[in-house]
Amino acid sequence: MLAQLLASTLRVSTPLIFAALGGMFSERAGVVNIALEGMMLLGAFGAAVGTLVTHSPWLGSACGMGAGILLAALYGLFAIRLRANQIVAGTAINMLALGLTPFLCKILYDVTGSTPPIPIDQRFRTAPLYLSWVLVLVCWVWMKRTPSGLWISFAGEHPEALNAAGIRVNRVRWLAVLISGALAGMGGASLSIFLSSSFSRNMTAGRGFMALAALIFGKWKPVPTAIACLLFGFAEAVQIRLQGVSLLGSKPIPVQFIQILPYLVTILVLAGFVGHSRAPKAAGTPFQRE
Amino acid sequence: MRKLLQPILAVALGLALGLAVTWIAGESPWHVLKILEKGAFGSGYDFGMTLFYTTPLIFTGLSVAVAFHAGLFNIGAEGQLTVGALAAAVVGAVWSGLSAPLAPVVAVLAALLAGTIWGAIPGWLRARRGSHEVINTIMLNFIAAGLTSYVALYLLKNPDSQNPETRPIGPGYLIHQFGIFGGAPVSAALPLAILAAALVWVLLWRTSLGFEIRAVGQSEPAARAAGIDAGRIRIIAMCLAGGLAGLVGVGEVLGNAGKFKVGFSPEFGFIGIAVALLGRNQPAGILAAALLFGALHKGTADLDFETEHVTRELSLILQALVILSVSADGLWSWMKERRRPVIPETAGGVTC
Amino acid sequence: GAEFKVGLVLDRGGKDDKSFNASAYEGAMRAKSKLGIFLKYVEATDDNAFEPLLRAFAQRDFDLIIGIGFAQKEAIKKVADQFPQKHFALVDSIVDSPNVRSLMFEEHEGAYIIGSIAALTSKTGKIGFIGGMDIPLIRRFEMGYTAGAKKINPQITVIANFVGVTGEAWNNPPKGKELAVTQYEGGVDVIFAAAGASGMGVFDAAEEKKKFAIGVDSNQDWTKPGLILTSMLKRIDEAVFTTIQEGQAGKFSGGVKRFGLASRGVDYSFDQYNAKILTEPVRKQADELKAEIIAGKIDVPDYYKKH
Amino acid sequence: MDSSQIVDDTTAAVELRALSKQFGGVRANADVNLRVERGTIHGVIGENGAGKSTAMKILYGIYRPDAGEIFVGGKKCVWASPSDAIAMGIGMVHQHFMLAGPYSALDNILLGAEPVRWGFIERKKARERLESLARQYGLPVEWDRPVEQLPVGIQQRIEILKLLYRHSNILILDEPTSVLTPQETSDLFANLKKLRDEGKTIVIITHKLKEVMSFTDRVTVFRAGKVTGEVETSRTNPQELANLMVGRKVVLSIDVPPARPRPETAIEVQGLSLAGPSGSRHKLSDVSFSVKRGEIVGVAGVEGNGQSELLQALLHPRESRCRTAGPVRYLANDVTVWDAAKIRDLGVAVIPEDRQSEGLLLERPVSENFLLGLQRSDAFSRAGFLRLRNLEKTATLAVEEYDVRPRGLMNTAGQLSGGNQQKLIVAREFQRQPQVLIAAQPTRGVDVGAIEFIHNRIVRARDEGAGVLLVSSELDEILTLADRILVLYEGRVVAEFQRADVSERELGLKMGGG
Ligand SMILES: Nc1ncnc2c1ncn2[C@@H]1O[C@H](COP(=O)(O)OP(=O)(O)OP(=O)(O)O)[C@@H](O)[C@H]1O
Ligand SMILES: Nc1ncnc2c1ncn2[C@@H]1O[C@H](COP(=O)(O)OP(=O)(O)OP(=O)(O)O)[C@@H](O)[C@H]1O
Ligand SMILES: [Mg+2]
Ligand SMILES: [Mg+2]
Repeated sequence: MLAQLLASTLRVSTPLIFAALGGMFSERAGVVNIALEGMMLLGAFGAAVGTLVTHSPWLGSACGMGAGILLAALYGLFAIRLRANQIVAGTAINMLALGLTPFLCKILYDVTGSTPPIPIDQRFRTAPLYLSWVLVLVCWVWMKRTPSGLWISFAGEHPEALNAAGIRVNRVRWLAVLISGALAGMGGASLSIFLSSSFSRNMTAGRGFMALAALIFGKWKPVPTAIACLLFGFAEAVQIRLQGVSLLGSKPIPVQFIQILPYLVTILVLAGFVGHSRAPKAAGTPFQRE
Repeated sequence: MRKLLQPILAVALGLALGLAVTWIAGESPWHVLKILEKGAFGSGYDFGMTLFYTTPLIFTGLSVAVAFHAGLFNIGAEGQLTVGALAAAVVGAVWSGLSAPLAPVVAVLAALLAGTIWGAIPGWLRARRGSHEVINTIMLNFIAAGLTSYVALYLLKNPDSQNPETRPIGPGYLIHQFGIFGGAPVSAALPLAILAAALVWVLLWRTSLGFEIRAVGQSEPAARAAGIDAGRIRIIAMCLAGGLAGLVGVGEVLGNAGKFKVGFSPEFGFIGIAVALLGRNQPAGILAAALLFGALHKGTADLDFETEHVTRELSLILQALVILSVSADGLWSWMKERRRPVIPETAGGVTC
Repeated sequence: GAEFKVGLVLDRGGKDDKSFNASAYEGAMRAKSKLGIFLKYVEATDDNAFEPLLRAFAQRDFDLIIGIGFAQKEAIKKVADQFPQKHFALVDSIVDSPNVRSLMFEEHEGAYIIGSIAALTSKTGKIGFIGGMDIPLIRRFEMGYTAGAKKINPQITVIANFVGVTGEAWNNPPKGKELAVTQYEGGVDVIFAAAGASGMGVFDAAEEKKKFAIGVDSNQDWTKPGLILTSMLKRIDEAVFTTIQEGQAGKFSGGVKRFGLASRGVDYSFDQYNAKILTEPVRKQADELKAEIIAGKIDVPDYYKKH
Repeated sequence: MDSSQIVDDTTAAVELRALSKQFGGVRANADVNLRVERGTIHGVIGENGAGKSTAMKILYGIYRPDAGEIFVGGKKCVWASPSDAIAMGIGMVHQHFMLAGPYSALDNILLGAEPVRWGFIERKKARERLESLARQYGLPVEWDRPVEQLPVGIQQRIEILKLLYRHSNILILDEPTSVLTPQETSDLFANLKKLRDEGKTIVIITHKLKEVMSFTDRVTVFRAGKVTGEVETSRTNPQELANLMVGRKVVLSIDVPPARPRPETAIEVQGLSLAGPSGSRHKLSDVSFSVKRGEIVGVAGVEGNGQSELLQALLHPRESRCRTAGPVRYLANDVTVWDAAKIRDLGVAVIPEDRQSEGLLLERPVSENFLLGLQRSDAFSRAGFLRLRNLEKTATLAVEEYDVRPRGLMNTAGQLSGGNQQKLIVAREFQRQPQVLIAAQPTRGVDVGAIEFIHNRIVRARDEGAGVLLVSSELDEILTLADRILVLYEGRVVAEFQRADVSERELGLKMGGG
């Protein structure tokens, strides 16, 4: 029972971890990433199409990451190069992904909103789950120990300092945003070819925003962020098990109350224990060299 | 002049890009544009539907904008409008005997109050507990959906329908619908929304409170040093934001459905973000942007009818591209840069 | 002399939901190819879009306009009253106008049979139900399903879960899968999914856990051959086809048309994909129950009547 | 490239020729020519907004020039980014430090010059080298502390260590002394001399003529984006430099008539103890003092010794966390549990420590900045509505009177230069007709003309009966203005003097904890 609960928690949190770590790169570099949801969605689509074409989940997830990167590049063009308001551009990117995926489904498969199913032997069984935790470690080492990790941190905290140290701020931001797209794309891939068997319309169902919440919850650091994802996953897994359970032997608790549990927990935990979490100082501010 | 021209050009650019997408899909952009125009403005009824969609977008756009001015990002308009609509419906269903002049006023106040409370929660949490409003408003959207569907399904269920919806409100609650739109549910909610926009403008730019809201949004330390209680202002701003979003319930419940239907909103709350941003958080801009998005929403609904490959999804694509091109502040200076003769070209790096 | 024009307004899930709307679409397409009618279908973006779409069809001189899903009830009522010379049909809800035909399905009867099949097949004495959102229609499925299962095995445990609280609930296969995995791990060995596209997730879980799942609305047996025990058919396709056929022949009539077990409007599926798993004795018992219901010997509980 | 390759001693270390740079409508630099000889300390002076920082930022590759040429060691250079300038041995300490607060001193120094092995930063190796540099120049730093927890003086050390760590040969320092004690200032210049004697070239921007006179070899004067003179320090005098800077005669120090304190107490604090924001090292412990109306009490001290905490306790007594003791009184009201708005309504005016973040809404027009804090005053509001016409009238007059340039009310505050921003704040705060004035670093980084103006205003407020608390790390300022002087050291008041009784040396000693 406990092992199943744990397994369930880990599964549910896998896409969140990928997306949240993706968000971490771009936000630590100073680019707020509301667009995670959209990048995930296009990633899920790309991975499904890629797997259908190549019959390999690995190549498929590469396609998903590619799709995420593509969308991230568009986001970067606006958020970095054209200095658009990042929240505006991010919101637009989400809409674009939401509209574009069914549109492409229609063109590719003449189906509105979903791709054909992917056979079980071409889907992932567990790989993304392990991969996500390896990635947590990699990100932790990356941010702490490598020059590019340091540059990313400074690009978000004090871009002028980074510029004065002779590093091109916007190049670092580009790098971070593209990584962000790749990881969010992988998060989407784990939805379509790991946790289910096809792409379907708006299948991210708000997970990009949950990832964002985990990122804030985890104070923009890889390990705490991953733990926050786990917490959300746990709340979800518990919620599933609580449905239909009756307290005090009487009627079961209305399902709606059970279903809002994870969200309630998040609010309470955030208000009670986490306190202030401070975003990277320059997050949201475009950098321009005069 | 430039200020006005820029967004118009940007909207045009966005539409052009979007229509280019339709061309890729094998439809003539010109044809699609004409369908959109006809779908949104073709008849009194069509225009009425456009206005019907515009109304909630004005409210949610204002909601997002007021929060923005206080430096807060309100992703929670969706939840706020849900509880607002439910409150109006509950009042109307429970005290169904109430009659005309009083009844709608009570219901409007109920919607306002419910939205206000739903906005106050993340406002309070941000101001006093320091937790981020982006997360809390997202969570509250889900919670609102859960609670309202419980009320609609178990407490106030409509016995005459399989729809997840509440009992109908009393006849005294229904507000005036304009006849000139051929039956489209354009109600008194539209003038109410325009009035709200005017009031928000007055509040923000003509009152001390509005100035304090903007000051907190601009720089919390400066506002604090000037003796403004930033926490209090944030709570007030979120209350206002929530109340404005809650008023969406007026048009939907009192002016259209006559009850609360679970899931009635096609994400007005999220489109409201786009409306606020496109309208540059200015009430007048929001009115214009809401009309644009209302028209896109209505216009694209007809695409299915008239084309082979282009579906309603184009609506989202168009909206997204319009927002993107409007958002690109740097686009103009970039284009200028391109035209300017380049002085010592720097690309090569050190040339010693 | 002119071509008979039919407009189809689908619910938000769209024609490719492999389930509810797909069934309606299929019926209409069959009419198109067999009867040579002119068909145009649209998908709504939101609840308030139904009315303009229906109206647009009426204004464009379509002869018969069919709305799929209870959400269109009021829109159909309003538009039908404004265009009394046009013919309308509505699936899943009753509109009391002379020019509207209401196509009602007795889901609870079908679900009852499905419940009995599940109980007969289950070895663990635990079966599951996964619905999209907690709404009356889905509860109607659940109630019939439970009653049918209890009829076979009064001790059986039925675990019911719902995917979510917002419209996303119908489009969240990963969540559907997780719910199903949890149920299977808890000892359930047959799950009936009435959750739109989220049901695909339930089937994925069945595939991974090598357990049974049951489809809904359309025949979904083909999606995972050998794992989908059966599907609860809701023959919207038939209802739509017949309505079009009668309309074209000038025999349209308003009023309520009910499709229950008797008229084979609801049924369970049996084809080459589930022939190996839906065993002879199970089918026999199910068919006996069916006969009893049709004969009025069993009173199947109906959520619509109880709430 | 190792710049020691450059051997020709007759060329200048750096030369700027006909440099021009325009920001929007502002000509920050117009035809600037500047020559810095190898192995000298070269001073650059000029009014606020004269274009000094801009010229140096161009030299360092942060800004691209619109026109003009840069020569380093006689070779023409074009920078694509600061990295090119860094490669040529140029290093810069910026007016506003380029340090990221949450990161360690070590990481801030390493940034962009990380020693790398197998793709990882070798922090240990870097630290060893830095420790030896720190020993060599007497610049110890706690390497692992987040820089935001370090005092400004140390932060500047970190900036200088950055340059040494990168083997910079040409060091540009933009107003390095505005945050230092006299002791630290002379330490800094001792180090700079040492570096010069090792063959490095140093360019230093400052507003302090005294420093220019005592430490530089040559000096270039900027005015309004142009160079108005370049002279050998030994052949000039402060008066001449001041005239070149301002283009008119300036009085170098104002004459302050003695105070006539009134009996009423303006500010009173007793036994105030306070923990600073988490991580800051200094707390207030048992601080007691009072300020009478009609006198100026100066709080001297090196930054980071509790000034910020004191200001926080005075302005937001209710919100100050971890207060352990001590009421705060203004004009005989115990305000310990009051909020800031109520306190301000008593007639308390504040010139905040950090004008950009605490004093202004940088993206809003001047008129709104003038309104900030007065939005509920009778002058500018009635029944909750703003009286915009009144605001415009009053603000126009005030901008005129306080010489805020440019005059337009619609310019954003961020478009004003530092000195003009400060004048705007002063104009606004004096609009309250203060009974109590709390002025924190009122002339930091402000040019001589504006200093004179602001000082006169403060004295006038005193003479009109305000009690003034002047918190400043500029000794000259304290000695010119204050009637009584408190010295704050590590959160305690360690000394109190009458102005007449104290010398600069004595004061400096106390500030350093002596
Ligand atoms: N980033 C910028 N954007 C726009 N204008 C600028 C910018 N930097 C400088 N300026 C303009 O250039 C002028 C010169 O500024 P600069 O910072 O070089 O003056 P300064 O001599 O360093 O003054 P101070 O003594 O106050 O430091 C300013 O008045 C300002 O108007
Ligand atoms: N967006 C902007 N538009 C116009 N001018 C700007 C803008 N941003 C900054 N400036 C100018 O840039 C200058 C910033 O330069 P710098 O950092 O040297 O400040 P400063 O003028 O030296 O201030 P201080 O008085 O603190 O020394 C300001 O003087 C200001 O006039
Ligand atoms: Mg400067
Ligand atoms: Mg300056």
